[in-house]
Amino acid sequence: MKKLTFKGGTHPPHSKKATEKLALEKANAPKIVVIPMQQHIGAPCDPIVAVGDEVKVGQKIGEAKGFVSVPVHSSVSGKVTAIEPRLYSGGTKVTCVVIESDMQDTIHESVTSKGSLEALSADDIKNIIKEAGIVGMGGAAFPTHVKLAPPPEKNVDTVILNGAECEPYLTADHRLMLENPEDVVYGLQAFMKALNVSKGYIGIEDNKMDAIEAMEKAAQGKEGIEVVALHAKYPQGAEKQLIYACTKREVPSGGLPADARVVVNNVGTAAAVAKAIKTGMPLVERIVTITGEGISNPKNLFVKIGTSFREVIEQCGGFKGNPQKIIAGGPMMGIAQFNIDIPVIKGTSGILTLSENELQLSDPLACIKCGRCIEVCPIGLLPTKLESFSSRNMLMEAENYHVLDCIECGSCSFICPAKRRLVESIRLGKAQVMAEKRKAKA
Amino acid sequence: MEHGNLVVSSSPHIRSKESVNSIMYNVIIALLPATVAAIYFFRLRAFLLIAVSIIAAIAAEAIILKIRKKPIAINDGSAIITGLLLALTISPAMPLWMAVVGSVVSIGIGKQVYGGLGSNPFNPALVGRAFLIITFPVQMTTWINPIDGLATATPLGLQKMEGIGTGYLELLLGNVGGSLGETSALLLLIGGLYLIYKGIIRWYIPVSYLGTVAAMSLILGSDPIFQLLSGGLMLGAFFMATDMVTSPVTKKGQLIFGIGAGLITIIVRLYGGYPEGVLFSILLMNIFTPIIDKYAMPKIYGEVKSK
Amino acid sequence: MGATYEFYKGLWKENPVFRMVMGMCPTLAVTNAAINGVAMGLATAFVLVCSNIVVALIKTLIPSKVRIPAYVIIIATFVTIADLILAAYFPDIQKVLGLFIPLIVVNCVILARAEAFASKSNVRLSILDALGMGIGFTWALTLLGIIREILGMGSIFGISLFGEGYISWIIFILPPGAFLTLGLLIAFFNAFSKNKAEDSCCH
Amino acid sequence: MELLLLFISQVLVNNFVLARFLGICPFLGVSKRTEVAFSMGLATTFVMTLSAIATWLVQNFILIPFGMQRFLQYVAFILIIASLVQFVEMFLKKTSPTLYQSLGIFLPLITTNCAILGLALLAALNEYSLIQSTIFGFGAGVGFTLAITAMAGIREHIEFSDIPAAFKGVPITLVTAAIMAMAFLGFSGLIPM
Repeated sequence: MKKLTFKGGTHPPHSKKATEKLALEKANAPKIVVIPMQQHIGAPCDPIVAVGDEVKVGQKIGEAKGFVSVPVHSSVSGKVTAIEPRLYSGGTKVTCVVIESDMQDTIHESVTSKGSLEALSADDIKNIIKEAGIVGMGGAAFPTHVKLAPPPEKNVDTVILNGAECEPYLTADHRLMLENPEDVVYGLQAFMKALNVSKGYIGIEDNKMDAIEAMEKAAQGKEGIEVVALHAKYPQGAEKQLIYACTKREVPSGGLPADARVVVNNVGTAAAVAKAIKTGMPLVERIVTITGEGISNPKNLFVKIGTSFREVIEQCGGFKGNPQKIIAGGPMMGIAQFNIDIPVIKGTSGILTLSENELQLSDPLACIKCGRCIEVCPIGLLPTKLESFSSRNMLMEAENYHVLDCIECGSCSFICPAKRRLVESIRLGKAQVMAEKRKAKA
Repeated sequence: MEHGNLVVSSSPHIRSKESVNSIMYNVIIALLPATVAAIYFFRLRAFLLIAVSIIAAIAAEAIILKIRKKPIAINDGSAIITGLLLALTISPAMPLWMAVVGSVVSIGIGKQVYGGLGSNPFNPALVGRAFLIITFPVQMTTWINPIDGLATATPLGLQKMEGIGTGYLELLLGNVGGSLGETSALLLLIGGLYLIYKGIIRWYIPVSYLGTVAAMSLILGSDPIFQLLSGGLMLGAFFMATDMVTSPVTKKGQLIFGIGAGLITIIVRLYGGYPEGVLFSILLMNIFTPIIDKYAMPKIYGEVKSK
Repeated sequence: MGATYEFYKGLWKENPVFRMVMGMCPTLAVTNAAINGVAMGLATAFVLVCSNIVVALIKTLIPSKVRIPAYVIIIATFVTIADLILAAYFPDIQKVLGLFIPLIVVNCVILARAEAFASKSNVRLSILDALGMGIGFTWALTLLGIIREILGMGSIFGISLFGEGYISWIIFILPPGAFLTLGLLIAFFNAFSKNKAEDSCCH
Repeated sequence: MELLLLFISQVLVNNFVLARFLGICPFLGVSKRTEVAFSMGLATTFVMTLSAIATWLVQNFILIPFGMQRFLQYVAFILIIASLVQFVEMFLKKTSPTLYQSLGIFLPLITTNCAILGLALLAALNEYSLIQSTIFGFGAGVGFTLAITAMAGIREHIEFSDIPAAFKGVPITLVTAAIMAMAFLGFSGLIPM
């Protein structure tokens, strides 16, 4: 089998052993869920329930505002006890609907099967996806229906499902592909139909051979669908790198995947779409990998949106030793948390509790110009230069050296022997350059 | 299970195991075979020169850092490498105090005036060695034979001045006249390959450097194998030209660097006033490293099709 | 500012070599021995004084458009005189300094003084300014020459200091030693003064 | 072949800046940015080549025949160079505004660049032929460009370094020049002069 890949990249330890063999389990039902009205990139939702209202599972509780936005649904049945700003994993406070569960899990009447895929039109599919509140489940949480509506002149001809799961530690997608490959393929077919394309790839890193086999079996006989093995290398699952690996096309600088005639979705997203079409159940639950040396019993769990990190961690036997860092997402791009009383949201792919040993915290030293960061940069940037410009506020130089093309994958910081905080500075420089550009436009 | 002191910092949250220290100590390990050989061939004299150079380099670094009121970070191993490399490039007949001068110049002029580790545009050991050979040309080019301890010339010198060749085997094993560390090509090669195997250095510079020397000597009618095995070429190609701080950062840049150094080396060897050109060639390419870096950039993803 | 200040400033505060970093070519080129430094310094001082006097005298007569070429001709004339005098009385030194005597013509110290000072001041002040600058230039070159000669040849003004056994540090009488000695000296002076040396030659 | 050697000698062995101390002022003063330094080098090379030719003509057709080289050489040469620079400036302004934009600002500086006068005097001293003078001037210019561009590259490179305060600016530039000069000494003996 051919192994596809991209230029650059790095090999962080996979650290997936603890959970890759653990079958998915259902998390304990939460007594209280805190559901943020913004779990996606784009405009936040308006709550459409009031304190004291009774809600059911799958009932819409937040209405989308604008095109780049999706509605939010209740993950339990019970009573709304509060609507107020609460801390979430983005690090800030957002409006949340707090629901006290009646532990009945009564399903809302709107949740019914949407019929067979053959019977649905492309617009039907897009509408179902939007109404089901589906966003990219890989972590970025971009509304999926927006991706399915590229401008027609882009001539999109390929859909890629991202099953690379290149982030170390995480095994949520891996388990999904092993245990429910049919839904993944079904979702991909829905995407292909919605976009009217005939070519679909499912890209999976070669450290998950069992998942590749399972997916191949499920895709057998499905026209136009090809499962491809990808070289296990970080960031194989980054959109641009995945597109290059599968199609050898490059997304132009500053452009979108559609400019390379491709739409990319996560395998988890595909499964969520399958569920929404087959059962009508919107996105109210997701798979979360809870792992790291700082947790007693690592697990892959189906967790209801709105369940607090604390409850999930407790279900995994609580902390082991003295974890130094709690991360929402993977270790390369996830966000460190200072509080575990925050809800699991649509984009929460993992909860990592890392020990001191795993973190290797150390102070940055002077750059010795080893060039490692340049070697690993999947975009071909000069991170050391960008860091230097960004930290000195030399925005013009930073822009000239393509700071805006940085995908913030963290490969450079990971590899740096001097332990410099490259991405951190570059991210800042990037934000400043973008702010300047907006100012110049205004 | 309350948790108070969580570390909150920017991603990525994991780091590779490689550190500046591990790089430096691997370089030292790779230099050990040649160092041991130097001591085997030249006995106490070699040991003293090496020890004095290293101690002087560390002391100079510590004292300057102290004067500059900076943390005395001598455990990063870089001063040890500078001292060791310098010692390996000087003649076994050198007075000890000159080695001290070389180390102090290396660390002082070559490194600390530029702000210390990572900032110096020139390889510190080479600055020290260039200073020594220009300042004390006689002492720097008085060689002794490792076998009998008598005065002799280096294989390159013999070839250039008197047209006397030296056997490949002798060059490989190192029982020839020359600087402490440039006698045995084989041991240096082993050390260099170790560094490439460990991923500390890339092959681009050594291969393009050695390849250029071999190709050019063939074109210019000199024995390529002799040119490869003699003088400080192996030491230079694997341990000095590959100095990360002073060589280009990109693959393209490193290839240009190696080819340039190779060209200069062979020109100086065949036509120049000095019998050996490795030192000057690398120092000269150090001069142009910033410019190479400026123009030898990697291809950026998605750049071609952008407007 | 008093007249004495115009004289003193050249010695240290606005020393052309160590503070203003001007006239670098002769400073670096001829200071491999102390005596050369002295000779070069004095020759430059001579031209400086003479041209400052003439420029101050005729400043009103020169149209401002052609003033720079006019200054250059004045300076070149005095350089020729200095060259001929040296050739007549000190032929050895004239030979050693060689090219760098005619190059006094384009020494930015002289042109800068003519342009920045003599063209705006009276003759008395111009002489004081030129003397100060000239002496400042001379002592700087002499100091450099002394240091380089001691290190590079073990002697001072040609008198051997350490006897036969001294191993010369040859680099100091070669080009790299010139750059190095001047660089270290300016750094040394920087460390002990409030303002840093500024490169003011090419403006 | 002899001309090629003359050229190489001027670029590498007897580099005007690093071995002969000519043109130090712009070497120290106009070497902060690579692009600017390179333009300065180009402009200087251009003027050097032209003035090598012009001064040769004056030396051999006017000064020597009239026996005036002893007394009028300096004055004559500097006048030629000054007017040449002026002429080049006017010429560029008229014919190539873009080139004038990039090189123009350096032209006035070049008049007082001692490398130009030094070049004219050296060529006269060595009694070079016209073609030798031209190569000499061009080679010296290329050598100057090489040195000043490399210096600018290094200065850009060390711009953000934590250089000790006393060494910032002129001293570190001189130390760098010293090391560059050391490296260039490697070429000594390359060409028997």
